[in-house]
Amino acid sequence: MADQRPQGKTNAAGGRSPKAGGRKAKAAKLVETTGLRPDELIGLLQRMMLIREFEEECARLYRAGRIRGVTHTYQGQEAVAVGVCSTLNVSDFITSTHRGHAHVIAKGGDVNLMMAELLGKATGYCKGRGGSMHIADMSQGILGANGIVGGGMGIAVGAALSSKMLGRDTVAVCFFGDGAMNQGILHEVSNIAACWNLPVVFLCENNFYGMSASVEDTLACKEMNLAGRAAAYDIPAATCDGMDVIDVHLATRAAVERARGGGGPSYVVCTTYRFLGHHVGDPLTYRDKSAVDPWRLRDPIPNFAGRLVADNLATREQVDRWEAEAKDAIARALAFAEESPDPDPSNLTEDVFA
Amino acid sequence: MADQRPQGKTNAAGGRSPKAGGRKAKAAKLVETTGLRPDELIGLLQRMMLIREFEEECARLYRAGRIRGVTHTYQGQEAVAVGVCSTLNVSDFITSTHRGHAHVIAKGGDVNLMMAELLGKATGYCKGRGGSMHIADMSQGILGANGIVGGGMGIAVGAALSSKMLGRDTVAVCFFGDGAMNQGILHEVSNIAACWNLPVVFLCENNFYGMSASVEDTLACKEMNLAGRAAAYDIPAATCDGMDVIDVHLATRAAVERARGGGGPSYVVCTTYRFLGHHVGDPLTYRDKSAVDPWRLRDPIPNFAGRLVADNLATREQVDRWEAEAKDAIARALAFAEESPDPDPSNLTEDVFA
Amino acid sequence: MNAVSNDGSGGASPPATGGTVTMTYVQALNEALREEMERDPTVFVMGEDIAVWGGGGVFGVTKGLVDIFGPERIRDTPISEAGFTGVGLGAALTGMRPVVEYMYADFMMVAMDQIANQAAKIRYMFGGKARVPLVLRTQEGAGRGNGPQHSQSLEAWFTHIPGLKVAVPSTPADAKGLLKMAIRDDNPVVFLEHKLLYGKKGEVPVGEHLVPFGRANVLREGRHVTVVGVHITNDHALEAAEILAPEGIELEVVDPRTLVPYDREAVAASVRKTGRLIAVHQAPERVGVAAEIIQCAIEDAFDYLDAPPMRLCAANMPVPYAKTLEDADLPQVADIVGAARRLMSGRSVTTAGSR
Amino acid sequence: MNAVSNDGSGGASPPATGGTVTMTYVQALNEALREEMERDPTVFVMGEDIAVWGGGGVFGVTKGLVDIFGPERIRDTPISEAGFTGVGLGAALTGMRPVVEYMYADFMMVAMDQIANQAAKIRYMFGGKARVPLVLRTQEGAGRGNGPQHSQSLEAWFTHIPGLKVAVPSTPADAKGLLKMAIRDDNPVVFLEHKLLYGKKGEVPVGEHLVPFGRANVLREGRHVTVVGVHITNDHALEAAEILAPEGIELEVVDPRTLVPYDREAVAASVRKTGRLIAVHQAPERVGVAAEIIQCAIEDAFDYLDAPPMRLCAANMPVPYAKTLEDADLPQVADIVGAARRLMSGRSVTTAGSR
Ligand SMILES: Cc1ncc(C[n+]2csc(CCOP(=O)(O)OP(=O)(O)O)c2C)c(N)n1
Ligand SMILES: Cc1ncc(C[n+]2csc(CCOP(=O)(O)OP(=O)(O)O)c2C)c(N)n1
Ligand SMILES: [Mg+2]
Ligand SMILES: [Mg+2]
Repeated sequence: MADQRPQGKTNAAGGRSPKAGGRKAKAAKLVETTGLRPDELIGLLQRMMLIREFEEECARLYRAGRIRGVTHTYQGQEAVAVGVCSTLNVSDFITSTHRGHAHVIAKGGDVNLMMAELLGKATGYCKGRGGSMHIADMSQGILGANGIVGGGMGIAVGAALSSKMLGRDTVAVCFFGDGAMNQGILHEVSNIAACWNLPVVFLCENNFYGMSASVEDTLACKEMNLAGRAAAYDIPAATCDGMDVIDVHLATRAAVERARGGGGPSYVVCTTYRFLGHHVGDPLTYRDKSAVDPWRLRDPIPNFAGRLVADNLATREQVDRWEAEAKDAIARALAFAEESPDPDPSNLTEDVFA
Repeated sequence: MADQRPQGKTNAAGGRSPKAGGRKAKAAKLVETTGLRPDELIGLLQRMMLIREFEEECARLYRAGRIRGVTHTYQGQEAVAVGVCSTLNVSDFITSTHRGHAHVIAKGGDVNLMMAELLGKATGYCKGRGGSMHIADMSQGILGANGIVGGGMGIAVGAALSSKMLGRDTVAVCFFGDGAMNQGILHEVSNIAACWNLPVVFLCENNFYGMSASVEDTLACKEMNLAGRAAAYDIPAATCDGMDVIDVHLATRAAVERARGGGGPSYVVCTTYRFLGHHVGDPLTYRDKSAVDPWRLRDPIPNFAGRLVADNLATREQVDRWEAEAKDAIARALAFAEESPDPDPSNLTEDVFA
Repeated sequence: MNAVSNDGSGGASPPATGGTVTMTYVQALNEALREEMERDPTVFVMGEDIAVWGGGGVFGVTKGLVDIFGPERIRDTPISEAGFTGVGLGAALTGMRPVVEYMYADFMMVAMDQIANQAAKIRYMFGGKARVPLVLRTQEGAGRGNGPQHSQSLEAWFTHIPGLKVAVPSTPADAKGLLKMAIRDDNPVVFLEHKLLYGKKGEVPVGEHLVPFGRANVLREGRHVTVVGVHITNDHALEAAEILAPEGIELEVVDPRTLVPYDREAVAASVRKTGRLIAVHQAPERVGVAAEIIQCAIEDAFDYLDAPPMRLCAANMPVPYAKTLEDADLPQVADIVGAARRLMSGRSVTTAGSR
Repeated sequence: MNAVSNDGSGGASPPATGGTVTMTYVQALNEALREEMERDPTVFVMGEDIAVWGGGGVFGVTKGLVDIFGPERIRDTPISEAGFTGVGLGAALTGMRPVVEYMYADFMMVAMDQIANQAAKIRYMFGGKARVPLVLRTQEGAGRGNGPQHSQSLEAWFTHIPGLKVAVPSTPADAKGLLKMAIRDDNPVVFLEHKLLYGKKGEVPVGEHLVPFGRANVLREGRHVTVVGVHITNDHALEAAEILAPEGIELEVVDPRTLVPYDREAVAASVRKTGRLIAVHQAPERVGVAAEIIQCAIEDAFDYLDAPPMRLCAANMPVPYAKTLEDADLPQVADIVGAARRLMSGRSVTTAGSR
């Protein structure tokens, strides 16, 4: 269990200095280290806050019986979605997972439309047809969350193939979890992406569990180095601190730049943790109650807020205001969703075929 | 294409000396090097001869329109099937592929029953129900050829799981080709075998092509080192000379011993070549006609016969007689098959359920 | 579907000796697993989140079993359905009797080759020289807002592929008796539970209780319309029968319990009596099991039919998430009521009933 | 099956301008691919052994195309069906129009999640906000001794899963016209060729020739028995018609050409005329497409039926290897002849024919 304690270390990949990310960067000027503008850095924090508030509301709604099926929230992992998607353009693609709300928000999705979808409304992203696990936004390059573990991996590589065949410089990022690493399709499309030198980043969020299955018990790979699997396909890989939005940003940026420059696929593994259960209602019998404590100390939101303050990029008051703004945005999203009509069953079979 | 030239080198694994196999061993006394008795060594040659004659007859029969569907023959690869299966007991298991005749013969299968099956006779291994790609012999631990690339991989690991759960010391060997390496199920069951420390050997026959697809074009992995993929699962691996029955025997023996001793799974990759097409009738447009020439020089049968003679374990006359005996055995198998009745359609649906 | 006599699974059901207890469908399944694992050390269960999660399975089917049998026999797997199906098959071929669990039927899609090309065909391909005592357990069905990839009913696929037996228990007693039977069967059995039935209560025989495959259960007798349901739609049919009874319309509700083998004679006998047939399921209508149920009845009892047989199924669309849509998509009690009335319209009830 | 009007695929077929030429089914497919790839640079083909092997594909469907379009657009893949199906789907979502080839339909089992859970459902799950112009081409069927894992007919599965269109061409002209239509369709189309039809010759319109989906083709008119076949069984039906004609029994042979959308009205119209229906296919009988064809006719034309509709399908078993067994397993011309005679027995032919 030793390796489930939070780590700040970064394995270098693609010419990035191992010192660029992680705790060491705290002391450095963020603007200089990252090359990001202050407003961009602040945007990272705001996005993470928006995700956190969305997920908190989502959990409340689920417990109140207002979201059907199951819903998987993302508290604790926000630095990953935001760090990754902050390296992408609107025209770039992502594929997401069952735990997809954050990826959608980070890639530019609309919280109103997503909230409406969770409540099964006609105005939702999927017009009430899909629900939590199928949110997509073609206009933002969001090729869908997915209810099947590993289900989106081929799609991401296909988007990368399109980019190449159409002569575009777009990149695709394929999000997946540690548990998904054991799905055969990852093996198949990693090999294809490598053989065809496609612009795709395989982005693994290692939160140490796939439901109750620990990485330790179900993932054979040396010292639990998930990124090590990339070597089987001659794909370069990096592991980064998934609790640190800057470390994630930099590691992903290197991989995205490589892809965009014709350098082919990469693996990036972000070490992170989900503060809550697998889905709302998870009895959480498989890990110690206290295991989350050290991770909560590394909560990506207050920590990054602290760095912005330390760097004089923000004041405490601003941070508090942004948090309030995020809450407001989610309240508005909820209001939008609640005011929206239910889908009309009279056009039930619409949308099956184009 | 450089790495498609035959090589005699062996990568060590499991404490085996790299000098144990390959050309270097030619000068050494086979009995001493291998620990095999003279009759066992002679048995290796005889088995290879039996396979060669079986496959030659099979090709003739197919061209004469007497075998239906497609049939995949094994000429050139005999050292692999025989080298591998000579390390196994009757109670050990193998799973095979579309190119399975040799594995069946090497593991102790009956050529009469197999020939009868190829001719679709009621006396055949599958009573005419399966044909060339589905030969199995439960009494010999042969868990079936398979028409689906990768189809038998899980079965092999399941047999290994049985061994472990039932407290038996049996081992399972999973045969597959270089092309099959890209099937997702290999990834899944390699991981499972490693996590559960199961007694299974993943035995890859790298003949450089999966139908027309070359390893070079379709298998991303460094310098075409297929065994390298095993590292992704912390599985030890060896590459050996698939044209040399002794090298194959020793490499597999180490892996089988490790498995039997509780050391878990291994990969063994045998570098080999199929002298003929993918199946009888392959137009062979994807490789140079002359590419086979250097490999023919390394034909495992005359080469190993030569070593036996050089070691004074056999005379030229004996070798010729054994070849004649193999021809005879196949002629008898054909006669048996020809005299056998066609399956009776009146019990058509028999054997669907137990 | 498969003629019962061809399958050799019609073992007798010895009467339960210990009386019955009230329990839920999920408890009945749990008891079946426990009893079979106690009886036979080669039985084990394998799947995702069956041991550690919540004390035993996302739906509680394996609850507490890891404490009794240990993690070797209640074996949590990686998320590798194709892989562990193959492993189960290999274990079944070599001396074990694995029960493989898929969390949702939908996830079986990634393992379809191992199920339909391998497990289903191996015995036949090998000329009858192998036994495949393999149970593939899962839950299917809609009604809980699980959306398009967690709500499918896939019995049509499994029923179509020769070599698989298919069980669809709709009561706690059948859940227990069919699962015990499935585990003792030497053939691959796809054992389909229904997510909405897990909490359903009923009387379940204590101890040894085996429900033979291929024997339908007449859940309610009636003279006017035969309703053949799959899973929860049998409950819908029973509710519809209550509603229709005061109108003088009697439904006969026949639960096939297993789709392979299929008790076509039981359905034919009912149709010969009623002259009317409705087949109901949650799977999409097109090429669903309902068409098969009806076609068998046509082959067996065409001349007895007073009206064209009807089917009530989900629309030809993925299962939607929103409640308004999901409700509209699925066959409901009201649909059965309406269909039965339509079948009876224009005919005197007593005439129809007295044939 | 799906009502035609719901699918929006009923584009008009402009009359061919350049006359016709005689060619084989495989040549017609090849021409369709070539023409569509010339017309639209986003069309490409992806699969195993389609470029280098034998000059273009194991069956020659892509023959010569790599020389014209290069290895990027005639793209040989690793043996990774699940993977490259997903890649095709992703490419379809982002601007390409991929044609994915599976060497044998049986191999699609390893890709089933990508086909049935992803490609089929994505548009619907996304609330109609995505287009999936993806063709999944393969060949299916038995009769060549390819054994249990290389001879299956899987149309029932694809037809059951909502969101997939399903084409089953039985003539060279349809092979061309339907494939061109499939490539232009903005929905996933499972395009099922039949291995025994590749060498079949016929007249094929030169150049632009589009066969709309959901429009059946009456291959032969007749007054007594409607036969609806899939693939090669239509040829069997035509042969049977020849044999029966001298006896005064006229078969009407209706080829649905696509199973989704399905031209139920064409079949119903024929059944209203003949009063008798036989559905034929090589897939196993149980929950096969034949049951669906019959059930649709029952819903549409029950009162016109003079006899119970019949189905002639493979037995409920894997396809056997040996010729004696395979022949016995598959529906043959003689079976159709026999069934038609049985349907007509006890009825005066002229009476039946004059209704
Ligand atoms: C094919 C398939 N198998 C199983 C599941 C059930 N399931 C949903 S999420 C999940 C765990 C995924 O773990 P991981 O990839 O690590 O992602 P995380 O939940 O940790 O974000 C499982 C088993 C599924 N949806 N699809
Ligand atoms: C799932 C699947 N895909 C494709 C095929 C067709 N096929 C049969 S053998 C073969 C090549 C296998 O190559 P390899 O594993 O290297 O074995 P080899 O033929 O070289 O012995 C292919 C593509 C198949 N049988 N199953
Ligand atoms: Mg995880
Ligand atoms: Mg090969």
